[in-house]
Amino acid sequence: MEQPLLEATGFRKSFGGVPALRDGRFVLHPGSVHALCGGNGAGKSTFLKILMGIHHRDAGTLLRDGKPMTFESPSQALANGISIIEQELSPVPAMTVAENIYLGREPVGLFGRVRFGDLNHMAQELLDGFHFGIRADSLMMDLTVAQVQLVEIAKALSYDAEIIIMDEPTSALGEAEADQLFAAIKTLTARGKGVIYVSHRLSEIFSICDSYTVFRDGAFVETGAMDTIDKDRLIHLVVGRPLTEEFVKENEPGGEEMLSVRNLSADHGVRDVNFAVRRGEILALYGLMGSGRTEIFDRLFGLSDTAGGEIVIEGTATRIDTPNQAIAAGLAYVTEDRKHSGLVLTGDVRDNLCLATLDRVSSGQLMRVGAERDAAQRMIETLNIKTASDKLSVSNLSGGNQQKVVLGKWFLTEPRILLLDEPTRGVDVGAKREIYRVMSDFTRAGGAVIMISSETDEVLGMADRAVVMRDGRVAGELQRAELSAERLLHLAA
Amino acid sequence: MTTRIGPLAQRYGILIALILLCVVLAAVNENFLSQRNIINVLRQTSINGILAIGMTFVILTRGIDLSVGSVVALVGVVSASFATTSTAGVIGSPYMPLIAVVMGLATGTAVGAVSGTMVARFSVPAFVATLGMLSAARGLTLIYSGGRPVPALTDGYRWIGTGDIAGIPVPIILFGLVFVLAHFVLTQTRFGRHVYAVGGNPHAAKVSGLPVRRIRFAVYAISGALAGVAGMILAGRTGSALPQAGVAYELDAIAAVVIGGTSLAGGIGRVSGTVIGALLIGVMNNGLDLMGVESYYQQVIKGGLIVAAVLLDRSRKSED
Amino acid sequence: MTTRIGPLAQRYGILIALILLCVVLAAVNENFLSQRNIINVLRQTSINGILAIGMTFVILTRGIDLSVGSVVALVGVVSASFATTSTAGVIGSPYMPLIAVVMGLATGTAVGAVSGTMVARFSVPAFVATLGMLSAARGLTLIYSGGRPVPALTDGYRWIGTGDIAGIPVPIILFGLVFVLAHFVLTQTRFGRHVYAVGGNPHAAKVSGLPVRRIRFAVYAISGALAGVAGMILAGRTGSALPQAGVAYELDAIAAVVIGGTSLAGGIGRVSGTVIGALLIGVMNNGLDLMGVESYYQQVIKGGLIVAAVLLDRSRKSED
Amino acid sequence: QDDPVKIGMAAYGLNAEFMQLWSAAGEKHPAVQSGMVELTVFDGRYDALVQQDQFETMITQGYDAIVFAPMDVEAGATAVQLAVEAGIPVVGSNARVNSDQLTSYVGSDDVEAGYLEAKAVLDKMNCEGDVVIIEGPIGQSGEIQRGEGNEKALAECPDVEILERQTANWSRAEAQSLMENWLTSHGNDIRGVIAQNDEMALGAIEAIRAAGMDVDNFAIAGVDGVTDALNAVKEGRMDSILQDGEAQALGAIDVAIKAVRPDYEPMSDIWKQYPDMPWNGGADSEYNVPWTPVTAENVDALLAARQ
Ligand SMILES: Nc1ncnc2c1ncn2[C@@H]1O[C@H](COP(=O)(O)OP(=O)(O)OP(=O)(O)O)[C@@H](O)[C@H]1O
Ligand SMILES: Nc1ncnc2c1ncn2[C@@H]1O[C@H](COP(=O)(O)OP(=O)(O)OP(=O)(O)O)[C@@H](O)[C@H]1O
Ligand SMILES: [Mg+2]
Ligand SMILES: [Mg+2]
Repeated sequence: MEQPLLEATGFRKSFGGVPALRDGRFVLHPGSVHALCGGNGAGKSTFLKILMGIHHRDAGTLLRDGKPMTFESPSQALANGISIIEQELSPVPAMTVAENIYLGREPVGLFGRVRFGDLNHMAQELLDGFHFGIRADSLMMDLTVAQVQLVEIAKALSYDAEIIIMDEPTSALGEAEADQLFAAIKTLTARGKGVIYVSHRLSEIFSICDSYTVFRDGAFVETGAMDTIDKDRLIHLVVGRPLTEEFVKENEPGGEEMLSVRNLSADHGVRDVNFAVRRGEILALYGLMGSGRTEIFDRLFGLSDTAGGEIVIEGTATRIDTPNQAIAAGLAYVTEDRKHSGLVLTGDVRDNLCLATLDRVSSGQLMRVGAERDAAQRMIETLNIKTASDKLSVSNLSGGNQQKVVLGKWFLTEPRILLLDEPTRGVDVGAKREIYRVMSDFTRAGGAVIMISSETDEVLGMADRAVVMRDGRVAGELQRAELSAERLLHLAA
Repeated sequence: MTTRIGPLAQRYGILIALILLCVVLAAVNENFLSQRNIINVLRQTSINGILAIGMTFVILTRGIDLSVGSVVALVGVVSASFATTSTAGVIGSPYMPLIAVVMGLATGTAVGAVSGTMVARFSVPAFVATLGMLSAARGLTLIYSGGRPVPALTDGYRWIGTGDIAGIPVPIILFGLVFVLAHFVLTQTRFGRHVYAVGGNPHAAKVSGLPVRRIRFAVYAISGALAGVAGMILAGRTGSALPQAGVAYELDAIAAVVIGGTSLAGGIGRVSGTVIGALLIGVMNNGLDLMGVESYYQQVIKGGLIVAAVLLDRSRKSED
Repeated sequence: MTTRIGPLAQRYGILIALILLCVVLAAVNENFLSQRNIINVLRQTSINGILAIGMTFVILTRGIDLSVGSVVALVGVVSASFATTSTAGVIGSPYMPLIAVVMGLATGTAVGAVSGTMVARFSVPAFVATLGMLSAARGLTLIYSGGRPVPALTDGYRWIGTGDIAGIPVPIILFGLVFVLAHFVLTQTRFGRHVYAVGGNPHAAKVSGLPVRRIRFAVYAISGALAGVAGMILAGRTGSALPQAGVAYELDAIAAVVIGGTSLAGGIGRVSGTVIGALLIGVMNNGLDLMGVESYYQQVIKGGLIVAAVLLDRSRKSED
Repeated sequence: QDDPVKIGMAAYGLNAEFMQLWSAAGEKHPAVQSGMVELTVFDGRYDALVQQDQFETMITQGYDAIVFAPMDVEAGATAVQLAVEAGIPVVGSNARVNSDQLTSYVGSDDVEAGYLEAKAVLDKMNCEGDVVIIEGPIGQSGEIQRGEGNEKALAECPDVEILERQTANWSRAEAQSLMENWLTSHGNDIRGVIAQNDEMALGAIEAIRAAGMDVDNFAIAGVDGVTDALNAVKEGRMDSILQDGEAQALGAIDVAIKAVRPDYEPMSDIWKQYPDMPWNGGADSEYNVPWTPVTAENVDALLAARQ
């Protein structure tokens, strides 16, 4: 058999005495896309960060092209032909797209002067090559989360590395953009490069990967070729127990309108939006990247600079200019960018879970620490958040578990209307099911959910109805019976 | 549980540095551990300690308050002007010290509130807003006092700086009270939680429905009020309120906060750390004086010690 | 695209404040716009301006350099000691000023390098590391000079502070050169862009393979070197190197940077803003003196003006 | 008749009482009151360079004369040179500057003050026991010269030992902490405190009281005669040597006017107050304003003058 590009055995890593990775093993062959699977907190990102020289392993050996190696820093990994798309997006906000992509590799001329013309040109060509539709000279801080992710993809590919690590590269992407990535991956493997691919979207794994490795609780479980395994068994390996159904949907929409919007306008060109959601209903807001769905949620939650249109909640016209008013009106909003607007990364799990419900776990100003702890514990159990303790800093949680903390924070407010923007982003199959269960129970108990999702499966599986957005306007509406992937895409594009 | 070791070392790293310094000083100078000297150190630390506790609130929200030194002076002259033996004669009542104290607290809080408004309401960067206040409050102090000390304070007022209760000097008692109260507020109250959240991620705090502006405003008011307390202690201690008092106190206060492990980036820290930081600075000053180190060398040694203490603390932290 | 308006206003907001201030001063005082006064303002601004430009590098990486004032004094006495009329007599050569300048630059850079090492290599918070250096460098200055000014500098050396080229005073020329160079480095060179990256997102910088530590180190060395330049201008201007020179200069330098729109959170800002910020402070000081405003009121007005200028710079993004 | 004479008063810093009295005296000069002189006070903000900048401003503004209390002995010389080159006479006041271009200097001899205050302390101690010295900011002319005077007096009492000497930067609060710490390390051995200004002496007194000791057991002296010190002298806690800053300012203004208007006769009454300091046609290169030791007898009069 040919020489593997990379062979890792016995990787171990613990943080402050808590093991994150106990036995990481992985073999990557040239020309293959190798899936690294595992539940939230299984140690995938930790493992990949060690490969990249971001973390230092406590034990284990790494062979690169058969030669033992240890990377002290990412620059050494880069020098050895490894590049990474990290799970947590990490742009330099005040710099341009081109500068971000070629950071550290800028073309220079006389006196160390950066040749910006060439730089922009190179970057634009790269982006256009993937049909990403992003201008190379725009500032990173003006991009949406999805666009930032595309830039990071372009950046990782631009290194022309032998090994490309992709840690949930599509978590913020729509399907159209994801397809661009898959096409790029095919070209890479055709040229003999290896890709390590992490995703919680199993359909992706089955369509593009050719082998898999599963970690569970920080340890290697199994590896094999993709065509020797089916979905149910993979789920079983990841979750550790068989899981029969992916979705849980037991709600029945009622007749009464809980929230309706009339002629709503929002930032960035969203206007004339009309829709309603009924008691007990799960309404999907579907659309392509940049169609304005997030802007509508921001408007509903008082985070928008534009305030046109009318919002009616349970029959009462309600003015919402601040999140406080929105919360008082019974809304809760799980935002799409958990780092920016979801989590207080300096705080611990308990702080974050209780952040929006502090008045309920305190008497007057005095915190009731017991109540705080109980509330946090309840959510940790309900959502199966993997954390050493509720006093652990959220920044130390795995990405999926961070997402669960954001969800938990809003569930604790006991809202009547839930706004969910990509709620299962980065969440493993087991936990997704927990989230679907909560959504189902919540609507059954008389709540209403509006959900933005770029995963068609999720829309098909959970929604009672879908409102499809295109270019800031409502393009159409589909009842559950009419829902299909083709129809959704047709309306959206 | 083993998980507690990391945070534990992190929490006590700087305390170890403090203890180490004390052990060395005790070995070198027999007076260092005398009751009298311990009281001296605590009393000398009280002013910077109280300022630093107020500063901790501000820094926890990602802010900074450069005006505390000027506020110390302003509060000093304003409150003292209600407590000179001559005014006391005029308004002549046993409540005078009380009125003076109320005026002092009100002045400090008001100045803090102005800074807080600029930062919270008008989004002026905290550095600029409080630098402006540093200059303006000093100017007001000089105008109010005509550049002269407000002298001859009544004994009732001076008690704040020189009195004692059961043998413990009042400044130390106030320092202790402020510490306990601040610790309680930050760890046990809803407002305290808000302060940490606003500093950790203002945007997330806003989305979660917290009154971000009001919290920002409040921390400057708190810092101003505590600078007021410090100003009255100082006036009481020195016997008259000097308009030139408090110059550059902000640096020592911020230093205590940062040495105590609070992050200038906001959201992380505790007042217990700040108190240890302030004590470290106080012990250092006291120890070097006790040992009679020449002043030029004192400055070099102080610079080195500050860094060494923090190095000792940081070296216990895990990798980046 | 409408998105571009923001940055544009952001770039010129503070400039408008400066121009407004100048217009008002010109209307009130006929001498303000005289050539002589303009030269005065620029010369007076040059020291703070040069310090602030060095500070900009540091703040762009999320750091801070509190030691610049002390470095000004240290470099002053060290370099001047090679350029007194007496030493010149001893070593007696026309190259003496050159040697003095080299010694000065070397001293400044070395001090900056020590701070840089502490921050970059040992992860000491910049505030603590440079506060330590503030104290230590001042102590070293006093030790080196015995606390006395180094007097009677040679004319060759004094030229740095008092000379001119084609009628333009040397300090102004140096200020201009430093500005142009710094602007070029930050906007055009790879190193400059890396400074922004390290400040904007240190993690991304590290993962992209940038030598984060080396860059952090370098900005402190730059700040030290520029503090050295400022120190020599100061010594040249005053005609003798004063060990107590430069006290509290760090505040003015940081103020210029922040007023100029550079974010203390790193990654955002430009030296042109810093220069405008420094000019604003310089014009304010000059204008108030020119109008003979009473000192106490000056302090109040200055505080207000600083805040007002930044308020006028409306386009700054609010944090939340 | 003529335009008023424009005089700039360059104080090294106005935040503390002494310079405040000095500059306020200038405003009260009869020639200023009568409108013959237009006086502007500049605050040097304790920075020699700022003072130099202000000289440049005064030159731009066409001032006729400058009264100068310099922050620094050496650096002040450059400022003087700038003004003199622009044809503006400079009269030194209160603090010395190492320049031969001054029109004149109206001040008091700090060496003498240092001698007098130390002598007061030593006399009270009968030349027995040990002392501490609290110094001004190292390198400032006041610290250097008063220190010289201190040494001279101490040389007359060879048995007296100096236990500690340290700067408290003219600051009462700093001196207080310093003294508290010294009382800990030396206990009752300290018999005398020689503070180079009143503020620091007052700080030492507070430290002694805070330590629960009797101030009467210490011989303490300062220099300047600030108001708090006058009160302390009145209560018998310390000695002070009054530096007549007002006379320094008034005299310097007289000399400055004379330099601009050759036919001017002095208008302030300090020349009568101090017969030891004759006007001599305003031509002397140095006027030495005498020190006045503050005593139980003259303290009430001095305090009354402060109101
Ligand atoms: N810096 C850290 N400090 C402490 N614990 C950490 C740290 N980083 C990760 N962990 C812990 O290590 C475990 C593995 O985390 P990791 O990020 O590797 O999971 P993952 O498999 O990538 O999960 P996900 O699918 O949610 O991204 C988690 O329990 C996490 O809490
Ligand atoms: N900060 C910004 N500056 C400029 N344009 C923006 C900004 N944020 C969003 N936009 C633009 O507003 C439009 C709507 O964006 P929005 O984020 O609401 O889309 P979305 O449907 O939620 O898509 P996504 O899948 O990216 O979240 C897009 O065209 C986007 O490019
Ligand atoms: Mg992960
Ligand atoms: Mg979106």
